Amino acid sequence: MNGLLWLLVPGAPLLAVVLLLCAGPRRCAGWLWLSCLPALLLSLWPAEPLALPALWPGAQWAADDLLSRAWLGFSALLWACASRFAVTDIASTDHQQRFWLFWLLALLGNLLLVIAADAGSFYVGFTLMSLCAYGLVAHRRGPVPRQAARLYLQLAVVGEMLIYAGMLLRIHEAGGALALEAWRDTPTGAWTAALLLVGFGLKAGFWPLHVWLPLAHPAAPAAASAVLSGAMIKAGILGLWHFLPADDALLQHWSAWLLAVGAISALYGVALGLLQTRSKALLAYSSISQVGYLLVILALAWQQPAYREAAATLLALYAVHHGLAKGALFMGAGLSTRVRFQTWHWLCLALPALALAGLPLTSGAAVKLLFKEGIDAGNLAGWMFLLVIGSAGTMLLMLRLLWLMRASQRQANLPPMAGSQRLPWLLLCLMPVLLPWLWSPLRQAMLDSLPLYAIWAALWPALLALAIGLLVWKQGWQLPPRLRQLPNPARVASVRLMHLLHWPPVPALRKPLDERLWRHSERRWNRLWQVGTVATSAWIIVLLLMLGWLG
Amino acid sequence: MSGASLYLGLGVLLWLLGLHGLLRLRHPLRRIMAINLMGSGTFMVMVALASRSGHNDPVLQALVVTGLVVAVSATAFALRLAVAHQAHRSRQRPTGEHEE
Amino acid sequence: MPATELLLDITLGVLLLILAGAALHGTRLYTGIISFIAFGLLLALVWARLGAPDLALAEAAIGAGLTGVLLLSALGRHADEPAQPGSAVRTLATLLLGVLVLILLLRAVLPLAQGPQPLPALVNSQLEASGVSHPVTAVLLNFRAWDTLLELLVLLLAVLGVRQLQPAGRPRPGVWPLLQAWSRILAPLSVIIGGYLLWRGSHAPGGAFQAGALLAAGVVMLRLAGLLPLLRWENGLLRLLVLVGVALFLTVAAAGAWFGAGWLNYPAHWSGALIVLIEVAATLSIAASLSLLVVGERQELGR
Amino acid sequence: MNATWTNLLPLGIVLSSLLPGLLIFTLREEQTRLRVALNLTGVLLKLGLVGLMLWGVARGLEFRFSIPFLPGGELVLQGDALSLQFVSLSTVLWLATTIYAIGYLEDAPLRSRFFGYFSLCVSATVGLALAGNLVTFLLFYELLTLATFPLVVHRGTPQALQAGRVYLTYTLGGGALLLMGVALLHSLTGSPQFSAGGYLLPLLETRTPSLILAFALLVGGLGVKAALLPLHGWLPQAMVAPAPVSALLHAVAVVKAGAFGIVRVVYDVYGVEPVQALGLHLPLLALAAATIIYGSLKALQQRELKKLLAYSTVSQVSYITLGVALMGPIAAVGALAHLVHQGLMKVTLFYCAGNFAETLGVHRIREMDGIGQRMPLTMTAFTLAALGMIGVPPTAGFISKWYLGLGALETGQSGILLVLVLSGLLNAAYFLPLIYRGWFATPKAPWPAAATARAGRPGWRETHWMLLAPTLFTAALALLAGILAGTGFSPLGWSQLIINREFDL
Amino acid sequence: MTLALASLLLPLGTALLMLLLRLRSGIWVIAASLGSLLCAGLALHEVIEQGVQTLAIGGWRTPLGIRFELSSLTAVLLVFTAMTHLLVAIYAQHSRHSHARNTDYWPLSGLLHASLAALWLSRDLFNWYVTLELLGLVAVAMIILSGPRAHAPALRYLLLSLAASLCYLLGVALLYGRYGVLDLDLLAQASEADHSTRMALLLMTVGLMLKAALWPLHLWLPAAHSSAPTAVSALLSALVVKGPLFILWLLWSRVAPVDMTESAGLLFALAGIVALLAGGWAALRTPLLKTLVAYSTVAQLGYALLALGLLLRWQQSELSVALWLFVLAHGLAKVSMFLAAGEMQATLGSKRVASLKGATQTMPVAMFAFAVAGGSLIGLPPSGGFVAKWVLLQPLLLEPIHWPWALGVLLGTLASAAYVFRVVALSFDRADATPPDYDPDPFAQWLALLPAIAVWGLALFSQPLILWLSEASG
Repeated sequence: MNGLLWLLVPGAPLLAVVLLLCAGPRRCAGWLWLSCLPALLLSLWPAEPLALPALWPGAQWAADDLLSRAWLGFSALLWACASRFAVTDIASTDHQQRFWLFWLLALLGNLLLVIAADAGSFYVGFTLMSLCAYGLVAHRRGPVPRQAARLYLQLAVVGEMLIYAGMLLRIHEAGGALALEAWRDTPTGAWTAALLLVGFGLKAGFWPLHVWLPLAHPAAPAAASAVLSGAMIKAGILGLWHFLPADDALLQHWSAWLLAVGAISALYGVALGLLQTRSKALLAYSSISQVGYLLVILALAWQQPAYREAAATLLALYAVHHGLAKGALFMGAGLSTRVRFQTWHWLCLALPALALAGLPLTSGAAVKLLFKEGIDAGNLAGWMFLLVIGSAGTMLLMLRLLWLMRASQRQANLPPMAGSQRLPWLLLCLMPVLLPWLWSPLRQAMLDSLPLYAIWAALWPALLALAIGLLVWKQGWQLPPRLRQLPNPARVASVRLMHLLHWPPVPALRKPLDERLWRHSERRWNRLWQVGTVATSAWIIVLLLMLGWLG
Repeated sequence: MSGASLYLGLGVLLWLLGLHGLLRLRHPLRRIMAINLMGSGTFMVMVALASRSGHNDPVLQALVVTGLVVAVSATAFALRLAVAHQAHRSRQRPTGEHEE
Repeated sequence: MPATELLLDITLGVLLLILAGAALHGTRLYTGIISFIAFGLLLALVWARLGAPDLALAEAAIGAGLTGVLLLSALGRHADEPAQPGSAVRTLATLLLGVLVLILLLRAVLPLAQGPQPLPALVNSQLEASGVSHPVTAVLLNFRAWDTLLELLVLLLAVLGVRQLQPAGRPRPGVWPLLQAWSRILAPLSVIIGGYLLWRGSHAPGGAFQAGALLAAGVVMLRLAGLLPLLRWENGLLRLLVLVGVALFLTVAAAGAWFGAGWLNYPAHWSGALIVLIEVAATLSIAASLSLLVVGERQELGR
Repeated sequence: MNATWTNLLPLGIVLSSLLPGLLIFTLREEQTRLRVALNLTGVLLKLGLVGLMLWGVARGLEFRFSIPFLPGGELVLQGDALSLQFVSLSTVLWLATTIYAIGYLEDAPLRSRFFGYFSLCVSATVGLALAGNLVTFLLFYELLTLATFPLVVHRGTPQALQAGRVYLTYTLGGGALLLMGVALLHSLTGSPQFSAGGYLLPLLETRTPSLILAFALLVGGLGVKAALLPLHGWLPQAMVAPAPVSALLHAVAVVKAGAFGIVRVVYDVYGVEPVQALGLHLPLLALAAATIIYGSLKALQQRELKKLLAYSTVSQVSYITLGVALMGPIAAVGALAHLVHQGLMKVTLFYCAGNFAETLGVHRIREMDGIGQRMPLTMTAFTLAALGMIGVPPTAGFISKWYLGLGALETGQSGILLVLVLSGLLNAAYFLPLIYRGWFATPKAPWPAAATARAGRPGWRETHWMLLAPTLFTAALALLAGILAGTGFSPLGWSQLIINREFDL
Repeated sequence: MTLALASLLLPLGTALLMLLLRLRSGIWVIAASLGSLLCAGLALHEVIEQGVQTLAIGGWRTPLGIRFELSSLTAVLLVFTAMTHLLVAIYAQHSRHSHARNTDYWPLSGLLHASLAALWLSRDLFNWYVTLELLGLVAVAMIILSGPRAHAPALRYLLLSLAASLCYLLGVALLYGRYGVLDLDLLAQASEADHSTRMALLLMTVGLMLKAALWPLHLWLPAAHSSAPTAVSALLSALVVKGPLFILWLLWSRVAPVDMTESAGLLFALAGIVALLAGGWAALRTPLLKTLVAYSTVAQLGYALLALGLLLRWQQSELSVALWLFVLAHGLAKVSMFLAAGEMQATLGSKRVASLKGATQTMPVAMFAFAVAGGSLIGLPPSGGFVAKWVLLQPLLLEPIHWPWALGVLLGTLASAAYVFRVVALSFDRADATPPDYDPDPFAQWLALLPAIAVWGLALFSQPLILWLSEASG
């Protein structure tokens, strides 16, 4: 198919921007989701790679492997659903045009980075997405969103700069080559790898670079949280995948540490998530936990170059699974505070939650199986129990989520759900169940997870978690207040940084020159010369004549 | 010591005396006299040089004549200027202007 | 050199120095001026002593005459200066510096008592061609005539300069009868002597300047005695008198250039006559200018 | 020299603004139409001529005009690729700024004088760009100082005068240093034409101290205008000038003249090899890096919008110096591209600041809260340019930083990468709050109603169209220069061409 | 040679005729200056064609007679003198504020012109003495044209000028006593480095420096030049002080024995640097406008002194090109500056620099003239001052050992920039503009601008000029 079709991917959001500016948000907001359509279609029927010499150097767009296509597809789907969902979500707020502008630009960036086949395009898309997401996080008024958005932006900018540096180093290492293809086999330096890991890590939000996530998600509108958590933070993982080489001694060396970070991140997210009292904060921690798994996959791929093919598939599946499920959950969390849930709403909501916990017949079970294979492939059998703990933890987390959402339903006078939100949300909720049937790679994995031993292996941690949950509920255990109000050093640091940057101007150093004294001495000096011009000149003549003694 | 040398020295001495007057004296008339002394000293040096080897040097004497005319013209001008300045000052004095 | 002459020279020198010192440092300005006039007279003697009678004549007419009148009349305008408290340090410093410079200058001057003198011989050898027989006049009006022309311009400029001062109308003192009587005798005398000097100039000491100075002295005397009518600057005659010397000189020079002989180059046989002509004109101009310089008032010089 | 059109074209380009400028001086204040007509005629004529020359140079034609001047140093105007880059920038921005200034100064006093000097200023800039040897360069460099001074003090207020004095103190001092440097080189070899690779290589062994001193003098002299670290003091003060002047000063005329001069000196007078052999690039590099950081730090402390922009200029212009001092082809491309990019972005920022001040009376950063609702288009332009300054893709600034960073790595100066990152962070630290205030903060007080004719509704009529159109034009250019960097006529593409010729790649 | 003489005689004859016939109109002087300019130009052409020419006045060869020499430098100086006079005369004729009406300004300026021409042409030590006296007297006479207020500075100037003449004359007497000749070339052939010669040169130098107002003997100049009428100030600063400088240059570069010139050169050069700085500083601080311009003359003469000193120290004759370029450029620039300053001072009704506030608005052309002329003084390209500085800098910069001198030039440049732009910056003060007392006269302002344009035009003409000057000094 004609490569020029790729131009539609960023072109459609741009067109939407123009429409928005011309017609205003009230008239066209409902149709903006259509701008994801070209990307969705192209993910299904990809076009030929497109080189664009007129743009920034090396620009080249394509999506020809599974990973890219899957990524493009789920991103487009998630964004489309979220777009539709957001129309109602933000209908009552001010500055809708601003919101939609940032929304579309972030969408543009996200899609662009997915179809990028060169570093420049990736960076362009990545930055556009990162910075425009600020507008989404900061959409609501009030100090809390402002602080959250500020921290987000500070870290995003730092991340940008680190990626910028890492990217340049990488280009240099690759001898000026810009195509991501070429980088796969170029060995990396320690600095490059570190810069990229931290830079992308700040976006991806694995421990310990997660600090912005728990603040930003509750602050943003539900639709924004959905895309932020579902699509955007994964861009960091994608970046690491693309930017760092496949088979590299250094990364192999580091992979043990990365595995550890991933594991900590997975457990940390669960642990902290359980302490949250707001559903969206809990989901944010859950994202941290899930990104930890993604990092583990990356580390495995680096550790076992032979495993890379499988890892790519796993990465694609996991991203799709988590992105869609997390999107649905965030929307649900947002809805739970606004509208009255019916029973079937709860059922729908349970689907993605359970999928995340890895229940059979969902995409969760499929990816968990593949994940185990990966761990096996890495000869890391000892890590298996961590997986079990993680699985149980996730289940607990989901239980607490549902419980929290239920708690938020207690307030009176909640309106019924609007029709315009119902459809996209439902679509996303059903995806974890539907997708394994629709999509062949996932279907295979799901089918593989159906044998009994596998079901049991997937189920018993969940049941354990269920038991614990029941126990807690029955006992009526409450969170200790100390744990409820954990200090947030990141927020404090962010505010400090702002104050530091608004340092008052240093008063100009000006030496107090005593004008009068100066004038006085000058006048005396002048008088010395001026009084008696004739006499002074005559004196000077005499003195000059004394020069005769010199010769 | 010959007469010429004597007058040469005298001329130099007069010249210096004039210069000395210029740097020590304030009154315009005295200064003009001092300058005339310098002139006389110079002319004396020239005339002494003209007469040094017995027969007179007409060129030097002619130069002195010219110099003398120049000197007297300038002196006269200076004196008139000094007088005019003095007159102006005495007219200005009541208003408190003071120069040099 | 005979000792008597040396003694005379030394006496003259010491006298000159004393008078010069008195002129500068005399307690009263009047004393100073009188000393200065005496100094001028004595100087004329020295010039004569040094074999420069032309100069002696000029000095006598100027130093004693014109400058004296000028200084005395200026004195009437000036208050006596306030006594200056002489600082001992400054005096000492002046003295020291003076001695040092004096030594320098003496070291430079004294060796010159025996220097080369190529020019006198040259002048003598060319005297024939100059048209006059007195070497000083030959130098002044032929060999270095350009100097003399410019010198006349200097004189003219002095007059013009004084003209710019817009001299105040001086209250004319009552005429002094004795002066009037004397001037009746002296003025014609000065004219006669002046004429004589002028004529003499071509072959003996004397010449345009000396004659002019004497004439001017006569005019000044007559003027002071109130015997001379006012000549106004508006009057063309006065201007012509002042300018005629330079103008004639220039005309001759330009004519020389025009008719081929060259700038300031007198035609061979005319040189004597031309020089006399120029001298007459110059004498008139000098006399007019000097007298204007000394006694010119607003009426004569005003705009 | 026979007068073919290729010989006369450089002169024509200089005269096309000089003559209208001189004519404008003679106009009376109320002859507005004639003045505008003269201005626009000059601009369009120049644009046409520059276009012609661009066409010619791309085809390899030679443009050279010369008349005798000093012994060993003619007055030479020549059009090569490098000079055309600067000429084009000046001409395009002159067009925009002229329109802007006409709108800005509507009904202001002394417009004839203003536009007269304005045209002189551009003539001097263009002459400086076209200068074919150091003597000619010096000449136009000094003329530029003189022509800008009346613009800086145009308001005639005590602050303006103070700024003018400071400006003169610095620039004349710099001019004197430059004069010394040029004279020093001239005493060694005369002033031959600029040529790729320089002409001082033969003297490298015998005249080392002279060459080092001359370099120091030249860079010192040019550094004043390029606002290198100890010599930058005039720039923040000069911002009291009217907005179009600041725009021109910061974007094209003055600071760029300095930076362009450094490019010329390093590449076309000394040449890369001698500079490296003498080790002169390292101090220059350190200086540029220090200036970049220092300017950003100072900008961070400012409370006034234009002052902040001024310090930002201090920082940004040194990118060019930095790129030059890196001494590699990639960095040089970055430097040359930044010459244009920075011009486009900074001119936009100053236009915006002028629009804010002129329409709403906003001068201080504090007062910018919520301005995006009242003047969305201006604020959009501001945002684009500010992001470009930070180096956010896909704006023009990103392309510069990309090439500069790569160039630093190429030449082994990895530390410079740190400087770039730090500077990017600092730029973000002072620009992002502005953008935040403009878009997200709530205004402290309602905006003044349509008190003046210029204050209209948000949107196309948010301010006088002559103020808005140039702003949007340059902002669009700044964006396009980044997005379409790969095309041949983009600043990047043209810089690549220059450097290919320069480094003989 | 005839042409050069005509260039001398035309103004002289005109002046005498004007006196005789009581003509009061400046047209005559303008015509004479124009004629003189034409003759001088033709003379220059002649010299370039035929080389140096000499004239023995009256047909008497040296050592007996006086010799005129017409080199290309002399011819250039004649042209310069005539041109300056022409420009000033046109201004004086048209300006309401020149003191030229109903005074002897016109004949005096003619005499000044003639005296200068005589000085440039002459090569005789004693003849120079007479021309110097002429210059001094004419200068004083012209200064007092502005009325009784100028009497005090004029008197000081006259006294010092006389004293200086007598210093010079004593030196001439010593040289004559030592060598028996007065002609420059003959002296140059004969001179030896003994004590008498040294003292003679020292005496003459002191006298000439005093007359040329070279530091440290400049004290009389600011008061004298600033109290003169505008047109006179212009002439004095542009021309009169250059006469003694010419003699000084010839004396030291031709007559002085080589081993003396080196040490003297050092002193001259040092004095030049000090003059640049001290003059510049004084100009920067003075509250009066014309005094500022006058101090700038002191400072600018420092360049000439520096060039002279270095020329003597290193025996590099190309530096004399710089010297004379400085003289020419400074002359024209200073004319413009004084005319503009005088015109503004008279129109705005105050002598103070501070009264120029807003002058760019009230008197734009005059202020422009001031600035443009100032640009040449600073040495901004492409002005005459720039070319001069350039030529001066070339040998200074060539050898690292000479660099400290270049530093001096740099400081001098900065100093002159400081005082010029002190005025220029003030004139842009629109907030508190001084209202003019009279209607500004645009035509007079344009006339003040003419010399400034000429000095910038000089730069474009610099190549042949440098050639001629270097021929004269080589």
